[in-house]
Amino acid sequence: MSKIDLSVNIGSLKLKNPVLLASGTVGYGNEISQLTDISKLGGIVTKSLSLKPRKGNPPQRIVETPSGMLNAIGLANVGVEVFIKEKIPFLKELNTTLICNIAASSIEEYVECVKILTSEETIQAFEINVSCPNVREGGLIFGNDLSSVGRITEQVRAATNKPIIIKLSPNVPKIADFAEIVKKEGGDAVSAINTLVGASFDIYTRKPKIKNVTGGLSGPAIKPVAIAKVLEIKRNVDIPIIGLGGIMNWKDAAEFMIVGASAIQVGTANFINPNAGNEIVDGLEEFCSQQKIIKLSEMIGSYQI
Amino acid sequence: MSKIDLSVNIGSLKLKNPVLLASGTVGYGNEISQLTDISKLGGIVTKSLSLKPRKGNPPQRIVETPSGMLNAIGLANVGVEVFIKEKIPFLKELNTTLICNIAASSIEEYVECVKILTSEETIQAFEINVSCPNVREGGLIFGNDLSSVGRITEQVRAATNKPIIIKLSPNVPKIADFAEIVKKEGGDAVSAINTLVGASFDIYTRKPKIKNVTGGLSGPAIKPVAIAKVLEIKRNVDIPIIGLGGIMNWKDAAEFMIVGASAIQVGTANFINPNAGNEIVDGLEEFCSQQKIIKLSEMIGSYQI
Amino acid sequence: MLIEKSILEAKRQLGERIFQIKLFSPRIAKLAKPGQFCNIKVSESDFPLLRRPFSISNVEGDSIYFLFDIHGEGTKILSEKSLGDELDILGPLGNGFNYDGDYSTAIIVAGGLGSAPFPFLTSKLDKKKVVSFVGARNSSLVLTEDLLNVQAATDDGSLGFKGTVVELLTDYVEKNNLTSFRIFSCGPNPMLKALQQICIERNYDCQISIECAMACGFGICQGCPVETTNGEGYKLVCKDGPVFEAKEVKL
Amino acid sequence: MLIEKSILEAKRQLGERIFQIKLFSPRIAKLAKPGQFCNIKVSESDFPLLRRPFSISNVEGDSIYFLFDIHGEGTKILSEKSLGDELDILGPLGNGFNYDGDYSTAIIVAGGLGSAPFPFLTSKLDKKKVVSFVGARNSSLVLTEDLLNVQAATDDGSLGFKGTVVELLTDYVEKNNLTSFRIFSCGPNPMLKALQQICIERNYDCQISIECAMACGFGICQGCPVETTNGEGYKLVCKDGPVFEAKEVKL
Ligand SMILES: Cc1cc2nc3c(=O)[nH]c(=O)nc-3n(C[C@H](O)[C@H](O)[C@H](O)COP(=O)(O)OP(=O)(O)OC[C@H]3O[C@@H](n4cnc5c(N)ncnc54)[C@H](O)[C@@H]3O)c2cc1C
Ligand SMILES: Cc1cc2nc3c(=O)[nH]c(=O)nc-3n(C[C@H](O)[C@H](O)[C@H](O)COP(=O)(O)OP(=O)(O)OC[C@H]3O[C@@H](n4cnc5c(N)ncnc54)[C@H](O)[C@@H]3O)c2cc1C
Ligand SMILES: Cc1cc2nc3c(=O)[nH]c(=O)nc-3n(C[C@H](O)[C@H](O)[C@H](O)COP(=O)(O)O)c2cc1C
Ligand SMILES: Cc1cc2nc3c(=O)[nH]c(=O)nc-3n(C[C@H](O)[C@H](O)[C@H](O)COP(=O)(O)O)c2cc1C
Ligand code: FES
Ligand code: FES
Repeated sequence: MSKIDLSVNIGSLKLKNPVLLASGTVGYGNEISQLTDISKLGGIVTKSLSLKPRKGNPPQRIVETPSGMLNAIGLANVGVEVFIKEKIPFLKELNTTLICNIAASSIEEYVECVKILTSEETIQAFEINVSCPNVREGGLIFGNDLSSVGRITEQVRAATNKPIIIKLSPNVPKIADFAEIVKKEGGDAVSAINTLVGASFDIYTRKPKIKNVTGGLSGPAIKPVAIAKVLEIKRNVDIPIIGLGGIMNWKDAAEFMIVGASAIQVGTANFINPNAGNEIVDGLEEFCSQQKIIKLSEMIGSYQI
Repeated sequence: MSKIDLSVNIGSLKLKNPVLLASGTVGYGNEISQLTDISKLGGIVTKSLSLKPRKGNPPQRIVETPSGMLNAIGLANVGVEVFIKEKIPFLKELNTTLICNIAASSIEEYVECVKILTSEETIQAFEINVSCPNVREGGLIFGNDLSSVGRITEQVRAATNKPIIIKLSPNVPKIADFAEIVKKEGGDAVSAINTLVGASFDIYTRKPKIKNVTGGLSGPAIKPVAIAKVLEIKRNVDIPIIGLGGIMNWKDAAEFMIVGASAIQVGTANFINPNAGNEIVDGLEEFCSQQKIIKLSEMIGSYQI
Repeated sequence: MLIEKSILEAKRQLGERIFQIKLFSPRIAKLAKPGQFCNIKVSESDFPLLRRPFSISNVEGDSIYFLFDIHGEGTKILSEKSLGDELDILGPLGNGFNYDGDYSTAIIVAGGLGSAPFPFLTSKLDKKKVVSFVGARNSSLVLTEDLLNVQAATDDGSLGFKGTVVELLTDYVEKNNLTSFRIFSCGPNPMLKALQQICIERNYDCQISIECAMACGFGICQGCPVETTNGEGYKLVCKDGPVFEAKEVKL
Repeated sequence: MLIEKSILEAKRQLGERIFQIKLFSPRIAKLAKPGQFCNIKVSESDFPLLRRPFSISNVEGDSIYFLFDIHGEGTKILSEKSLGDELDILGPLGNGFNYDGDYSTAIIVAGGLGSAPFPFLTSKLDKKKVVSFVGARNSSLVLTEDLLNVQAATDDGSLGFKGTVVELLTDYVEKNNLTSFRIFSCGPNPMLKALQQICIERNYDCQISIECAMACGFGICQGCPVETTNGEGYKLVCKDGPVFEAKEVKL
């Protein structure tokens, strides 16, 4: 089995394998590293950072739904400064590719965060979260507005030489248009998808189960939507795609690669099986060897329609 | 229990209770009537009709997904003429409110269908399906395009005096905008939601599991999305809403009513439990009696945020 | 067609992953005809979401039998049921085999789990001569219980003829110069295709029972089309089938 | 903290919907401290999706005990496990009770299933005088096994004192003029709130174990915040708790 080449490229970013852990589902790596071998992964994406610390939303923040969960964490994070001081030293030791995810309330804040962090050697790429329901500009969610996504990409591009991945919202009718503008404005890749907007109510109290009222739907329930979105981008735009949404095992990961993902991220699955990422790496390797595939990257976009 | 008033109004359409069976999930009523008492329901919505018969998509048309299913039936239907001749006589005997769902490939076709059918006494309202992924105008899906939805509503409105319900697509960032335009153009109500676009691939053949490549995701998986969409409409637009998406039992139905649905539709659940609609009627009645609610309609939009 | 809560009366393991279950289901038993199927809810929860279709394998008084193998999650759950458990069964569904007529030999051609519907059919064929050709990948997958005059074929030759049941069948018909016979078949698509081709070429009287993904199983979802050869579009496997004349449908 | 596949060694039904299970889980047993919990995968499939958190009720050699009631789908599945079944357990999680110190009486205050963590804690309190106040809606829900010096309270008076455990507790402290004691509590939120208020008013030394919806159980999802009283924002119930000083958090 050892002859199989699992490496993939996301633009200029070379990953030893396509398996990343998704933002907001691994914290800053310290807890999960007690339960899995992070160095075996393609990389990890840290929890969305904002310029200043955010305490996040009041409880209840999560609720289980059929084959999924809703969350409205509210981007609770330590802020850029504490991140550099307290989290980077640990992350440096992990021996894996570190992608730093940024969320902000204004274009200036995105740029500022990236400018500060770009000098950190440990960080190998930025993932720009334009698709969190709590981040607004002029009342419009960034991620659902083409020109906002274009401008963010353009200005973040100007602020760093490191690869930029824009994490797209699935709550739009044509996600390929967003991938197109990311490409045009110099983004290196897109991640698809972030969570779908959802809600859940208690019929006895008539209150929302999540204090924030709406939350983001993740988990296996959304996988078919995510697969359709990745495929849509792949068929329309020539840009590397990082696929995610409901990946629980290597079969799901392979499905994303077949429809066009150059790499994949494991999100909600980490909560249930913190070792899922490692198992996916092994599963993909095994699958390649069964299918006589010597370079895993051959699988990318190899769908037969 | 018999004192509880279960009736609800959708504009001028009065239903004896809010439980309808959804379009495409009851055919024309004949098969399911062998397994459940349709006369006990608020009504049924027939499979989308087009002017001419459509044979539908080639197999495979459906696939199960986590807590859901994808379908790409392709609007297989008998066409308006056969419907009137062969289906209406049976539907007339069902002793329930009949809502006729129309799907078309052009605005003219919608209008034509409605004009022909409006003289059928048995039909008490029209549900206009602008949200099926197979119905296009100039390459754009009607349901994701505000002005198309506006024009369809306006012209269908001019073609009939019967209540018009526009069935909205969930694949848009702001569904309330669509409800707004429906209201403005004289629509009586909206149904939310139709299916989400999804896909699923076989990792061994690398082919889509559904021949049409993408399909519509339905079932419990999409309930949180549907709840969020209904709530969004309720909070922004003053128009009656028919809620659907993943309703399996009376609790789900109650949740939809609490967030703002005046009536609800049971879709995928019919395939698993053809008697689900009746059980929901009973469950809602029982719930009212426990909660000391004497008019079920009080529950509509009674959320506590 | 009706829904009946049916108690599991017996369960037998016939192979590593193959099970036979017996359910107390008097109302469905009374209506059932060979070749029909039931759509079974394998769990009480919403997981897995859809029912699972299974041929009625046999009927004995108030009880019905099913024969199945562990395929995925649904059949795994089914295999783990205990005696006394209640299953929610929708059936009988579809049209069964048409075995009336004055042919003299009934030929059963079954591949793998395709044997499932034939014990029931065989029990109704008491006025005919019956021969059964049963094939599978290897001997452990050949299911012959309650079938008559069985000849086996296996891909690996581990039991009976090394080759396909379709070869066995053609051989048999030719060697015996059969003229008055009807073929009843069920099994994997490649087998049915091979059979279909031969039956069309030679104008054999042949009925095939086909499978496909189903949601409802009784005609309301339009999810189970099969293309007809007459160019008139699709029929529904669940409602118009699952048994079709071999020449009637495109596989 | 680690994941251990643990075999179900024993299962006892303690009430209509209440179960105690014993699992062979030597590695978690070795690490466990009273007040910690485990996050249990109740099925092999992806349904239900999330693990379910349960307090470690006791540790006996290589085995750990849990005590639970059937609440929804997850606990129903758990209650249906058979001896020999394997469960996937993540633990031990969180910080347990801090029972060191030179208070002389340990007072346990438990409501309903809130009794769960106390057999284990009690077993470690051998140097202290222990009194336990256990309450529930009615007598069938009062769980006192492996607790010491129990006084019960029920809402309906069907066992012990008719009223709440918090009333019992304050009574006891006053009547006995207790000064050197520590309270350990676990139970439904309304009970904890009442207790918290009294402990703050009277400056009682009190630790409470709280519950909330959890996804991961070990600090990576940020899904389980509890507001702190010092105005510094939120702590995580799973990682910083589930045991907190009563005055530290807003319920
Ligand atoms: C009319 C009919 C009769 C059948 N009779 C038998 C029988 O007697 N014994 C037996 O072992 N099996 C029979 N099958 C096949 C059986 O239904 C499947 O093996 C079963 O659904 C697998 O379920 P699972 O959850 O274990 O597998 P999974 O693969 O986890 O899930 C099966 C899913 O795939 C879908 N699917 C896709 N293709 C097919 C297909 N060709 N057939 C069925 N489902 C498909 C199903 O709808 C279901 O949602 C029959 C199928 C049909 C349509
Ligand atoms: C630290 C901790 C320790 C616990 N210890 C025990 C114990 O020892 N014995 C016992 O019987 N129960 C205990 N519980 C509660 C137990 O976890 C729930 O009863 C169980 O999750 C219910 O699962 P279900 O699938 O049966 O119920 P369902 O209602 O179907 O699903 C429960 C879902 O609701 C969520 N949820 C919402 N609010 C809560 C809440 N307050 N607590 C837990 N889950 C919630 C869960 O995350 C889960 O997704 C504990 C909970 C926590 C957080
Ligand atoms: C609890 C939780 C917190 C999340 N936080 C973030 C975040 O901070 N930034 C971000 O870009 N995505 C965040 N996400 C979204 C995930 O990274 C991912 O896009 C989404 O969950 C879909 O993948 P999954 O189904 O595998 O979880 C979060 C998801 C969950 C469940
Ligand atoms: C098999 C299938 C066929 C459908 N056909 C139609 C249709 O013809 N017209 C329509 O408006 N909606 C159609 N729908 C959508 C449903 O009416 C409903 O909007 C959707 O399935 C969500 O509800 P559910 O989750 O309860 O199924 C179909 C859904 C399914 C599953
Ligand atoms: S399975 Fe639904 S129509 Fe055949
Ligand atoms: S449950 Fe995930 S951080 Fe506490």
